[in-house]
Amino acid sequence: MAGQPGVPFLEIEALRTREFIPAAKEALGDLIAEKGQAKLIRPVFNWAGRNSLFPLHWGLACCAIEFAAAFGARWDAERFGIVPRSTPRQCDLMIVNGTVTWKVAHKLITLYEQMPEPKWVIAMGNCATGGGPFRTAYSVVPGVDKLVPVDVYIAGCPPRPEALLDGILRLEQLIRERKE
Amino acid sequence: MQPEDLERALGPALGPTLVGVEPFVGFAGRLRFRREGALDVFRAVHGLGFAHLSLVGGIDWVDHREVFYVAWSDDARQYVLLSTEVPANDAHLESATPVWPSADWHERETWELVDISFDHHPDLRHLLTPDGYAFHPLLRSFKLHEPEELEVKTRHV
Amino acid sequence: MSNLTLYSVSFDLVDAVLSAIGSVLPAPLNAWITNADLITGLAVLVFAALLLAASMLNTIMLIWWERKLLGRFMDRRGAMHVGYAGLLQNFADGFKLFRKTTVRPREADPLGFVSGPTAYMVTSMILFGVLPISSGWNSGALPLSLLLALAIFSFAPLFIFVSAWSSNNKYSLMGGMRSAAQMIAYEVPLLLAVVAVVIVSGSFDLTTIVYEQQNYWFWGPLFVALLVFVAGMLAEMERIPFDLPEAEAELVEGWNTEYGGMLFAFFMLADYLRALIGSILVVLLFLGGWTMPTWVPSVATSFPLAGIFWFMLKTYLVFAVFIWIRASLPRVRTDQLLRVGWNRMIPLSLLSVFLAAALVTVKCLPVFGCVPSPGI
Amino acid sequence: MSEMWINMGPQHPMTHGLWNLRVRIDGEVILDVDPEMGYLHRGIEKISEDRHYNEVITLMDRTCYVAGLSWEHLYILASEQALHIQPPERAQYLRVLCEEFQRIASHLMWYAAFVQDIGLMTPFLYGMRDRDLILDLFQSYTGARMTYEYMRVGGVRNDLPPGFTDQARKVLDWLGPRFDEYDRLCLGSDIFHKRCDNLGVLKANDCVRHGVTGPMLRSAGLRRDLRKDRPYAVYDQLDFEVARADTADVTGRYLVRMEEMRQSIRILRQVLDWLDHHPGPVLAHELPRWLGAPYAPVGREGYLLKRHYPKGVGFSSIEEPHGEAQAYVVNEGGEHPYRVKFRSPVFANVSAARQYLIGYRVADIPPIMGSVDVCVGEVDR
Repeated sequence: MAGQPGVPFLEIEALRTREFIPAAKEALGDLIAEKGQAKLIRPVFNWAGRNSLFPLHWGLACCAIEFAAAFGARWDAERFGIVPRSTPRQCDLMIVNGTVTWKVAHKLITLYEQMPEPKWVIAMGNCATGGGPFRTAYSVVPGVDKLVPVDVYIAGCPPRPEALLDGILRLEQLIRERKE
Repeated sequence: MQPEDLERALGPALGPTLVGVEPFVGFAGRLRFRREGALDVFRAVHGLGFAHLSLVGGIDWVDHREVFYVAWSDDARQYVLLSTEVPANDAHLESATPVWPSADWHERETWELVDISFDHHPDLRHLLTPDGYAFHPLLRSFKLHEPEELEVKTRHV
Repeated sequence: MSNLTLYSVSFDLVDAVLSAIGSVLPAPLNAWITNADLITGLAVLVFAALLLAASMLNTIMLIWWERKLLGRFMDRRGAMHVGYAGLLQNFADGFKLFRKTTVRPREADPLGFVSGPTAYMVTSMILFGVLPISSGWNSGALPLSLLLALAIFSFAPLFIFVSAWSSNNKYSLMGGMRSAAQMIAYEVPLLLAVVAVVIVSGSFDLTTIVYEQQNYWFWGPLFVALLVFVAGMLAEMERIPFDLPEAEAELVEGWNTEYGGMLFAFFMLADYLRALIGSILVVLLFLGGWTMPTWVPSVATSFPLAGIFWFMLKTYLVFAVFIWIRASLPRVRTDQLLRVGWNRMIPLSLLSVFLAAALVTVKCLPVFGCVPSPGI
Repeated sequence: MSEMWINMGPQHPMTHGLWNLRVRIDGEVILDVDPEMGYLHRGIEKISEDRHYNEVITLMDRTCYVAGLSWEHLYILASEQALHIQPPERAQYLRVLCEEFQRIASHLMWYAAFVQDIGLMTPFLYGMRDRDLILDLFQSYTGARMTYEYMRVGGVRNDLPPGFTDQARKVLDWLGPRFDEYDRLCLGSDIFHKRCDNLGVLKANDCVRHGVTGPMLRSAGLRRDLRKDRPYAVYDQLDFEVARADTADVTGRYLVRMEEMRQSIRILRQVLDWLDHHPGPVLAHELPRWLGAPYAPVGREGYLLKRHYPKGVGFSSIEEPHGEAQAYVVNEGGEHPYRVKFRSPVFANVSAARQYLIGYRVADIPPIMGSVDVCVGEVDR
């Protein structure tokens, strides 16, 4: 029996080796990809992913105050399932809410890399988009898209909480339309 | 407290270190001194009751640099402005931290931004700019980016 | 229909399905498939699956309940756009976390990093087999079910510490340390408070304890024990004001700083599983379980599954009190927590044991009229 | 556990901004701290040298983003002194109106953040909710929630809209009882006192030595408030008390800020009454057109010509919500200020961190730093 061709998905020999788990993963993955994923699983995960965006809880500058206001009683971003988490490991979304300086740039990149895939970035406000009023300054990164890929830009200095919520909803739209 | 009072109180003790006391709006006076006896000036002014140092700043006048100190007295309810000049090619001064510990961070900032070094400062490190930052942005010779120039520079990054 | 039990339901279900399959099969197969042993075996599996599903569903509902109620306390609405009134929000969170990459830091210990959260959740889920939900709705009569429940419940600090240690993160380490210290400190008063209940009811069996409360619930005569138990439970569940192991302000997320994806979902779920178990234990030990006082009209207690209905209602109300506490109290500090634990809680719990013993001795409950204490 | 360094920041829930507190701990006890600033250093002082006097106001809002109007006021006072311009009286009352409303808004923001630091989450929502009411008022006459650009050298940009004073009084009527509610929520809780009493103690003597000002100084027992000691604008015509506490700890700072908000309400009522009865211009008449333009000009083309003003040095010092802020503006006769130097109260308050953090526990860092009310924007500038 061992090594006989024709056994579906797995070589029996592989069962005895350490290759079993990767092989099984691959086989199951193929199975799901062929049958289920396109029709059933992917829409469910897509729905889940876009409806539960956990942004990173940090404040860079002025926009952080409006970011906080969006979680206040009047705007209550939690209505959309947006809950800020303090550690990047549990986040899907990095909202760059303020001016990015060169001093903080590598920390921002580290935080971005610490976030598990899939992840998104929103550049909130003019500073994160393009440097804003500090564009000419010696210490300011003119736009966070020089450091990390940005999915949604929100204009405003600072954008109102409604604008932030709108940006997040637009991101949800982007995720909905995403083709992998 | 008036400028004359300041001069009367400080003049004999400080001698040539004290250049003069001018009036300044809303202040007890603007006291100019020579940098050689800076620590004596600080001690004397502190002795007059100006125990609270609010501000240390530097100005680059291209040929020389000015350091100014603002101190507050709780008894007189007044500020005093101290200022001294250091040559641009040899910009250093005695630190005020032994007299006013609050000068610590202000002097660090002045050192990194205006390039005025403070002798005997306990901890002269970069505060606002990253470690190893080689420029002193608040010097007049340091030019900001022009917006157009920035556009060209960053377009292909 | 009030004699429905979880086991009978699963047995009937399996029986019905297998009979239906058997009826279209030829005779020998039919006899084999409707074999009593097979039905019993499958019924046990279905029983376990139902229990698991019910506990998970309740846990997720508990999270929803907390988010909505907390929102109301804070003058806002909480989750409301995913599903009706945000009911599907937690399912979305769960699916999303399931899909996320689980990042394991390079310096983390692979075995502890994965096994810690898993064991934490598994031990929390085992408890649902032990706790009776209503008469007959548990895995059977265990004479020491209370002891078993508390024993399994107190496994948690070990696994939290293992996962905190193996994350190789300073914040996690501190959170794990705090968690271990806190849970061990509050284990003692918790158990002593339970001893008071055991003295009065005369049994370690949760079902018996509930039936002992048919005349009067224990919260009145054993009020001190209730206070100690709730405080200890808050500490065990790591909720405000005793949530210092995951104190967000100073320790980022405490012992789950390095966890993301599915392992973080395990932590989250296990936390709320434990919260649910805590609320259930309060209801079982002090609030009469699924029984209702005699003055309640019988129409309210005799409809099908009335026991479960009242039991879950009480559980959610008890949890609402925990949420209320969370919305209105700040967090204490580790040393204060430990000092309160050792210096106040243990004397108080000893007092409650003493009171319980006195109650049993005089065989009389002054507050509630002289009802003879049962079981003695 | 042996000694170790932990970094609290730049992304940490305690920091409320972008800075890093390096802490050396032994178990849970703090042995040494080293605040690391500069993550938000945007070079505002340098950009100001490249900008027009009225254009700098834009930067002032962003310097301290929770107290934008106070910083505008600070800069405006210094530049008016440097340019020798006297604003009309109504403009000064309007500035006081702005500043006191801003003080309440800033303290509410502090309240929201501080109480969340000790684990009580509900007040965050309450603080933000009530702060939004004040931001609505700001929005009605400046047009923006946070970045106002309302004050001008020589006055303010525009007068109040009709019906503003009644609306403002309504907000004040709502806010007064709310402060009592906050007090019940915090001071009524034993845990709050357990967490905050005798914490982060900084005695008056040390405050003065290390340049600490504002509520931290007043909580140590010193009755020092620039609005009383060195009245600017029209504060000498207004009746109010200086809030003060004697405990020098976190609870004291809480009490001082709460009392300051109540005093601000008292000041605001007087200001609103005055504004009702004294209409008048809000921008100085003798301004040249380029300074008196009611709206900030867009683009740089209008400023190609050199204007010459007599040289001067301006210094101003105001009681900002966080403490004593100072501005030093040097006018060398050009169209731009030659040098602008700001003194941020939080800068000095944070620089004394060693004095009030060492010896406490890790869990005490969030309440202590919360009571300092760190606004990184004005520290780093």
